[in-house]
Amino acid sequence: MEEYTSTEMMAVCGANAVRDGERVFAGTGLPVLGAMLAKVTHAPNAIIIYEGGNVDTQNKDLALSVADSRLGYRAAASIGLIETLGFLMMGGRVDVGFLGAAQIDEYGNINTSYIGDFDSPKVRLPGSGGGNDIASSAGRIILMFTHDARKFVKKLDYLTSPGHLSGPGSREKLGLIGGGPALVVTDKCQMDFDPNTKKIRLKSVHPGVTVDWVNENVMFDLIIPGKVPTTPEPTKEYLDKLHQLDPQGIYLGKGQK
Amino acid sequence: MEEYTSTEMMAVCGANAVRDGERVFAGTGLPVLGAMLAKVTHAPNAIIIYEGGNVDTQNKDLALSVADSRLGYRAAASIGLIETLGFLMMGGRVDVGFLGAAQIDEYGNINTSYIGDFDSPKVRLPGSGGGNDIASSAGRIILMFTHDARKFVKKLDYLTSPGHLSGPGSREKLGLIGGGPALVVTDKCQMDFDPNTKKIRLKSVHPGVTVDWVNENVMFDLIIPGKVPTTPEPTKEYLDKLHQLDPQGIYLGKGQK
Amino acid sequence: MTEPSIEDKRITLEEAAQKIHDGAHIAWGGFGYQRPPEALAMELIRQKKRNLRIYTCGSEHDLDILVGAEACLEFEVAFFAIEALGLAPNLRRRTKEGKVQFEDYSNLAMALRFLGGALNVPFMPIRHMIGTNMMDKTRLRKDKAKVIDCPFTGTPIVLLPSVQADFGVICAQKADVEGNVQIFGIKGEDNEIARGSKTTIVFTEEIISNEVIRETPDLTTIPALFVDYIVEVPFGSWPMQSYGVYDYDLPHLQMYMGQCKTEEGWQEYLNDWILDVENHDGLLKKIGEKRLKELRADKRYGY
Amino acid sequence: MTEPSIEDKRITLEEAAQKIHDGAHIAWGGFGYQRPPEALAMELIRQKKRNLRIYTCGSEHDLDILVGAEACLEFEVAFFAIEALGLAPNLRRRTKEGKVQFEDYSNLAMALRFLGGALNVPFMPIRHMIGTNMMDKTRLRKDKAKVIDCPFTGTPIVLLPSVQADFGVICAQKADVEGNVQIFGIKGEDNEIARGSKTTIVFTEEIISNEVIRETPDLTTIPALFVDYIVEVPFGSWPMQSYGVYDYDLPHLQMYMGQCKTEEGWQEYLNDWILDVENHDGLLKKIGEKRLKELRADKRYGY
Repeated sequence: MEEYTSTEMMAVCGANAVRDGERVFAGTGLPVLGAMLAKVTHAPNAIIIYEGGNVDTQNKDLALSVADSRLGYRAAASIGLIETLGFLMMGGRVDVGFLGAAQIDEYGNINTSYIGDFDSPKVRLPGSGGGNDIASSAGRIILMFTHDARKFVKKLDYLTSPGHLSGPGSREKLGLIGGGPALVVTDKCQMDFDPNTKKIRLKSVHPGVTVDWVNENVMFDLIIPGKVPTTPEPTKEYLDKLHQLDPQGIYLGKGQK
Repeated sequence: MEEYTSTEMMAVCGANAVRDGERVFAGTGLPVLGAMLAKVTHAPNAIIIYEGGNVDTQNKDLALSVADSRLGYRAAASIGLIETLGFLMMGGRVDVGFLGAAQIDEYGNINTSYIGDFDSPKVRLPGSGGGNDIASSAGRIILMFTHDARKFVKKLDYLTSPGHLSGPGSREKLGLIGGGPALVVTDKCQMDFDPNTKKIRLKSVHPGVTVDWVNENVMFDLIIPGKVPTTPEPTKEYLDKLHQLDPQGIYLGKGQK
Repeated sequence: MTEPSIEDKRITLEEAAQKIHDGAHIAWGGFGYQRPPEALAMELIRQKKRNLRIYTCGSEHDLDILVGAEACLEFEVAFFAIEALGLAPNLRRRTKEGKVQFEDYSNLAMALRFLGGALNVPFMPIRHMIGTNMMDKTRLRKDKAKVIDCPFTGTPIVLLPSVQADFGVICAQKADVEGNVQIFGIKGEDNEIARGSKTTIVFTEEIISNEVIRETPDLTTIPALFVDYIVEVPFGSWPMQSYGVYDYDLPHLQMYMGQCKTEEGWQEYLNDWILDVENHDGLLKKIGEKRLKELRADKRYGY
Repeated sequence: MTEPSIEDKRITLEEAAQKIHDGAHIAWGGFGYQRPPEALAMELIRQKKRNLRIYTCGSEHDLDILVGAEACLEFEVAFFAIEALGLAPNLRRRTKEGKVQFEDYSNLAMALRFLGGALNVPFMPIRHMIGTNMMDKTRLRKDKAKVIDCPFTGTPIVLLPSVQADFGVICAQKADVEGNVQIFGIKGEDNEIARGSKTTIVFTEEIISNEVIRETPDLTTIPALFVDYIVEVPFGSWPMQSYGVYDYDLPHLQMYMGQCKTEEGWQEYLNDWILDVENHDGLLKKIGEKRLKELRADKRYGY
């Protein structure tokens, strides 16, 4: 059995959610590590698109920004935002988008804008960036963030990017073309969405994490199936390749493996 | 006194209507000859824009198409239609546009689409092309075409491009940003527009043409001022330079000078 | 790193034309004399296509042969003539016969309709067309354009319905087999057509390697993500021009203008230059190597 | 042929900042770590500008120093953080102090607002933002966005008010003195900003000759027709990056992130790196030739 960190586990879960040949929109950090890992393992023909404008790159170094010059290395094209978030994303040409969240509700709606009251917020978060665009129009959304009960809220302080809004049919009614959130990956578990209610449902717990722990660390009524499997552990191949992608531990952390 | 043809006269009148430093939108044929003549004489800093996408070119050969490769030679940029007719023209960044017309009414509205009834037209003309775009948004419009009574009609068969529509204020009411037609150049005379009524007014007759002839060859009530000057004859300098621009007589005709 | 396989999107000109079914709506690239899909137009005629509808800003000889052969008689278009050479002869005749249906827009209107299609929004705003018969005279569309009062400024503004055609067809100078496309010189409305059509087919004068694309990503005008098929067709815009590759064939065009004034002349041209040549290679043989060489662009000038 | 005089649109960085009056609305170019107008931000601070409003998709260190110095406290923006390095420290503090006002949009929404400005239409349609608090929570604008039923399809669609800012400021790698601009690598929303602003100022790493521009018109991303002023500023985006010219200065950014967590730390940074250096040349001297050389891009990689 390989040793691995919870960060590595998240990256591998993210990678496993990408299928070969898919067009993937990934921001910097764990999402792009996951997408890149998929590309060097089971999904060699996945195409990664960065909203800044580099598409189908073969970057050799990890980027700190979706606009990083590193992503221009051997790109097939270097274009602009209207291209990536407009023609590609709103055009319905992207299969999967990765997003983070500071708060998420039971329908997978997310907040990346403000903590606290809008009129006198405690914290100003980064805002939507391309997040709302991705959440609105990507074929499906994979959410990745570290598990913290305060993030899984009954009511968001601010709704930045649409999940399944108020349930079945509510995205369609507003003309949103994307499929909405399909998977939530944390350092403790994976969650998906019940197809009938569009509410979050526990999918698997990572090794060493109990279903009870997850249930206690979610501030809404989590759908918990009768039998919750344990997330398979990352293989040596995936872990090795992951560290080849981030040899300096920029996102994986240093000295942990 | 120089000898000259009526075609040369038209080109020189067109040239004289361009001021130094102006941004000029010109189609192929006499308009572009006029604009180019202005640039090699009194308006060296005029910038000619071709709707196909070449801007500020230094073409050495005459073009047969607004998209002609000849216009790509030493262009400052080779862009697209959204750029030329959108960002530049509708953006209000063009001073003067040249247009032709198959029919024109007393307000300078023009038809380049159909002769005869719309439902069973006698002739299908080229259509708007960029003409409507230019007529809508250029700072002022210069119209050039050979004089024929059937062109100066009381009622157009089809209104393709807006002149002064139904008179003062009617362009503004529709949100059109361009100033509308300012000058009509034919092989017989020049006409401008009365500032109060926005109706066509005789400005000058070319040498050898009488005011009466013009009045008889216009099918609406032409405004004729008390004293109509004769259009100055083209100078040798302008005629020589004109033929340097069209040495093969593509637009000026062969063997006429 | 696992090597990704390079997807080969190449098909033949014949296959491309076969994909375009009778009744298809086509966004038609090229502008004026520049890079029109002439080889495709001829192959569509050889394959006896019918009831096509073409959306374009302005096209010329390519559309006129489609009208002559009655492959396409419906147009949403801004301009249709052979520019400096005169009115399009087949169009003129078929219009008199009452066979051609036009929905008239301005060039910018058509380009914005393609941009709206590329953005996947149902309409685009424009300040033009208003006040003219293009707003109220319609033939093919119930909803040609609408005027609304801008909800922000109160001033009238025209909304144009976006176009997402069944097929987008454009010609380029260079492309790789994956579909990364480099257009040189003016772009016309081709970038928008390529991004807004349901199926995009690019005809390229030359196939270049994916390596060259990756060395010059700033020259990629259409990334492969938007392109479904690539067709290598040298001289694919003859008798018109392709900037940097070859010039238009003016004597041929002048012959066309003269001969096609009559139906008999057109039928002769149709047989001689389209139906009696087996395919595009046959056409190039008929034109002859000597003539093709003369038409090739001087690299210093681009024509 | 009469030689046209080449118009020289060059001004200095100081002059550029002087043109931007207190209270000006600025469309701010660059995206993420790429080509932000850092040198301008620092000069605006040196000149003690106040009450600016900035429109941009996402910007980072450059905006955070403007917020810290309280030169700009109003933003219509999609993203404000230092991406992988964390939340923007001055923004965080000034927000707690209740000093900063945001109007929140998505990245595409802002880019389309600039596109609408470039097209000179009052609004642009978008399918995004709908269903979220970005539609109903407003601070700076009465009309932030409106939902209408599409008159063609009946489905709801969001209209965004276009932006035509007093000034558009962007950084490029190359430009000639007339204002023909070549941006290499990603474009972000810079092409739209340059075309849609009332006065466009381009900061270029290098001045190239008009001859070079005319030899490579396909690389001209912004023709001079849209550009009012050109400012030559080498390392004008430091401590961020300019593709193909230099990389970001990561140790500096990390120092910034740590030190500016407190007001005292920020005030020290403000004095050390902005106020106590006389001008941009002084800054480059302070950074030092050795360090600048290290940051220069390896031409093979672009960073």
